[in-house]
Amino acid sequence: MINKQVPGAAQAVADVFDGATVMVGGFGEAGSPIELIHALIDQGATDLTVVNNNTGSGEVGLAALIKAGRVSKIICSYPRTTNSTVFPKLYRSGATALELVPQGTLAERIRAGGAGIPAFYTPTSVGTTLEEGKERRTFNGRDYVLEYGLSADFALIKGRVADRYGNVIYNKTARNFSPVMAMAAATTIVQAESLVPAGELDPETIVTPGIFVNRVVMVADPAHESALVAEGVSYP
Amino acid sequence: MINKQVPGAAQAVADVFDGATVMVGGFGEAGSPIELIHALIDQGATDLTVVNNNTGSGEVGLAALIKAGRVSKIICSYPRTTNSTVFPKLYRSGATALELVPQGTLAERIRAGGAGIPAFYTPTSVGTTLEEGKERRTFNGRDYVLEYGLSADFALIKGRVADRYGNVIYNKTARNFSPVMAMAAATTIVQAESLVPAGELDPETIVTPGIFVNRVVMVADPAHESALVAEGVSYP
Amino acid sequence: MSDTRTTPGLTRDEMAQRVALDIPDGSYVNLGIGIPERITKYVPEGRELIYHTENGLLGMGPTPEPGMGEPELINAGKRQVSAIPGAAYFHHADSFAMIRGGHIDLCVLGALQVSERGDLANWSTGGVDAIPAVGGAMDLVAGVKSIYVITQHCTKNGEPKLVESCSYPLTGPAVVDRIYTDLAVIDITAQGFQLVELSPGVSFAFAQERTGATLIPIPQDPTTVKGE
Amino acid sequence: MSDTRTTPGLTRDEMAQRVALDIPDGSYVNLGIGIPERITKYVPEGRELIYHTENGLLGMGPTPEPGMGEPELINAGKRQVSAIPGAAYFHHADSFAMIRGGHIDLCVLGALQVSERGDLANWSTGGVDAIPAVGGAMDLVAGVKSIYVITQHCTKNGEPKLVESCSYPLTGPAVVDRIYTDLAVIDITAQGFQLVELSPGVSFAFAQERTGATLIPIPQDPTTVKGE
Repeated sequence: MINKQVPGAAQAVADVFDGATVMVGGFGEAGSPIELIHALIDQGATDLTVVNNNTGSGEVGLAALIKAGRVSKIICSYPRTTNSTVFPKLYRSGATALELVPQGTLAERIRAGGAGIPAFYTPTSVGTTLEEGKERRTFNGRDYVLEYGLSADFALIKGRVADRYGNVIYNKTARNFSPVMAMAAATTIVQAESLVPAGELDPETIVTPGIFVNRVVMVADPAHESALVAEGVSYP
Repeated sequence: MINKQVPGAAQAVADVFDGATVMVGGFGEAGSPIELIHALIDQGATDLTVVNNNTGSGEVGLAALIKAGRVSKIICSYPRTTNSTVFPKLYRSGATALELVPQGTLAERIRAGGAGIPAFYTPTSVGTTLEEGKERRTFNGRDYVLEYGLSADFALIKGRVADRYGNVIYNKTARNFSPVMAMAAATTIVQAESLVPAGELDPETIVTPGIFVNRVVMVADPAHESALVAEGVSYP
Repeated sequence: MSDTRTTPGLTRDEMAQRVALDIPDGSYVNLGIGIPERITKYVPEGRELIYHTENGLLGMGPTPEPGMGEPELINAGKRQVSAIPGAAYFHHADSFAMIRGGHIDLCVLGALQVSERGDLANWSTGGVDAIPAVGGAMDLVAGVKSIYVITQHCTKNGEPKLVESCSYPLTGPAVVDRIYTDLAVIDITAQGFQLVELSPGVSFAFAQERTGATLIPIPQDPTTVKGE
Repeated sequence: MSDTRTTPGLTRDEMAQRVALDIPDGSYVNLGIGIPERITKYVPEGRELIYHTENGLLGMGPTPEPGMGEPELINAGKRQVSAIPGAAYFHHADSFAMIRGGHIDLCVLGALQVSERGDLANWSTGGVDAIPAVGGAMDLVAGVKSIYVITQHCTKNGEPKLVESCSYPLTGPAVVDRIYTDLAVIDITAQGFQLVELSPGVSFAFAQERTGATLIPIPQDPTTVKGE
């Protein structure tokens, strides 16, 4: 019988290896899998390449992972956020490299990585400094740049409800990058607020079908980043 | 106030023009917008390029549109189906041209057309006769072909429930090509079995957001192609 | 930003109100962070606009009452918002398919600079030590049907933001359709900055003095004015 | 197809049963139309396979009882099917993202011809007057992790289907991993057709005679046999 549930966050991230590329769901705090990230901090993997829209805030979740020196490179669209104090220091010191990708290009590159599309053309960034180093090509009189699919070894995802097959539904704008990241990673790990028996989720409404998910761990009452930051929490 | 509802199928398709490219949802009979197609036959537009996975069956729906001589070209993956008798004759006589596209490439080309992606690379068809005339390129040691986004002037779509904003949900495997076709057409026309007040559809479960839909018409009890074919119906 | 303004001219809220007048009923609109967000307050009676936020919501509603918001219902500026009846949630690739695919009618953005050919610079001052952060700005200007800019006519130091050529890194070349400032409404045309309207109490000379490129006067025959 | 078979050898159902033995628990599987569909009947007790059908369903279940089916719940062969508890529906672009993106573990397909380098021909006989129809076959062979072929060893006319080089148009080059026929199980290796197993009562010479290329015998040391 297929059962993708694992007992805890520690087991879920146990095999993340040094040098891995890890996609982390979330846009700001919405959809950020804080408990999985904290388990990854405890686990100790380092030299990670992290893909996320941002760089976290305060000293919890993604920001704590960066602060712990585990992230050698971050691929994101917007590393500057209120309360984002950890990344700027490491970036300026050269300790953490940055690949800046326009947000829509980032989402599409991740989807392409998951959909077996090695490369595609997009109008975004044409005529800007972010076009540098990219191939330009004209289609029907308009210029586009070539962008490459982006895959990962692991994806850490926060869902609302999941089942043993790994089917997942999300909560409002916490959905954001998670469904495409689930597609693009060799191993996709989901923390969900509840786990339900197979068949309880309406098959018409499943957002991430189980084929894209490898492990599901229940985190019934996930922390909210903004609340932790407001409380001045620093992880670990 | 936004209200995309139109009173009937005839009004919904009234502006389809000669020479238009029309995407028609459905895979076999599942999701085929028969009432909209019949309205298009009545309306009279001709020299159409039709995009559909198949070529219809019997002498109703898409097959009837083809039989009526309105389709000068069809872009599809599988023009051979049980009870598909109309297209072979017109194809062999040269009256209807065929662009044969692998099914996954067809779906991805339509999505690309809707997503502003002019072209992408795919491994499908490499090393086959369907690669002819396509650019080949190697990424990471594997060969891919360049495929182009596909857009349309109109899309005819069958949904299950819609609202005045044009939000749509579908029925089981009748979903198939419809969501990507809705994205790729300048004017997307949906027939739905029921229309509900805005807010009645759960925003988490909407498959086609209203931004992709221009007109909604209620067809409460749509015909099923297989039933019509079994009854020997020939439209008009 | 403080609420300093060039006198005479519109306040930020008046600028937002001026833009709101020009947005047709039924438009799908993406509003940048800052002044553009104020537009929602001034949509004329009888018009319904649908707001898109690129982090996965169509049908964004007003800011919730204090304490009533949810941390997982936010906008692109990461502020808590609400959803109207008829809203839809979707993932980021679908959201930017709406943007890149030309499905959004209008995007209203702030600006550091706009050139007379419609180049927009609004994402970076190009500082050596700055953390570069682009977000969805380049996607929006490349994909949305119409791009309106809402901005003070000049910087706080009195430098013109409407220029012959942008000195800051571009968000996109030749993407802006129209500019709303405290002093004027200006279209980008093949000829350059075409003045459409001056704010009450603002003279042509006053606006021209504060513009870093030639302002083309409003044509005498009002029927030739390009506008909504 | 009639149920004519080369004697000795497996029946179609026995072939399907033989394939079923080799599919690991938990696999995501796409089954071609025809003999491959019979595999579902023979999955060993205690294994759970998830069936994908490219028209938008993961978790396809058995054929419904006569009269109990729905015209909008069909498989890629356009036959009415059911959905298991835990199934999910999705659109065609997502469905082929599963295929092209390498998320499906196994696809079992029929064949017109397979070459010793694993080229598959199963979509067209190349007839001048034939209506070409490819469906999802090329996507499946290009994207799915493992491709198994299930086929009669020879055509009805006794022509070998396992050949040095396909004469029919290819579905994909070097895509087949393993072939199950009425006579044998054969792996595609760098050396060519590697015999893995002969059906009961079938001799090597009998199988080789009916194969259009060299069959590499089963190695003497069974530990070197590549297999599940």
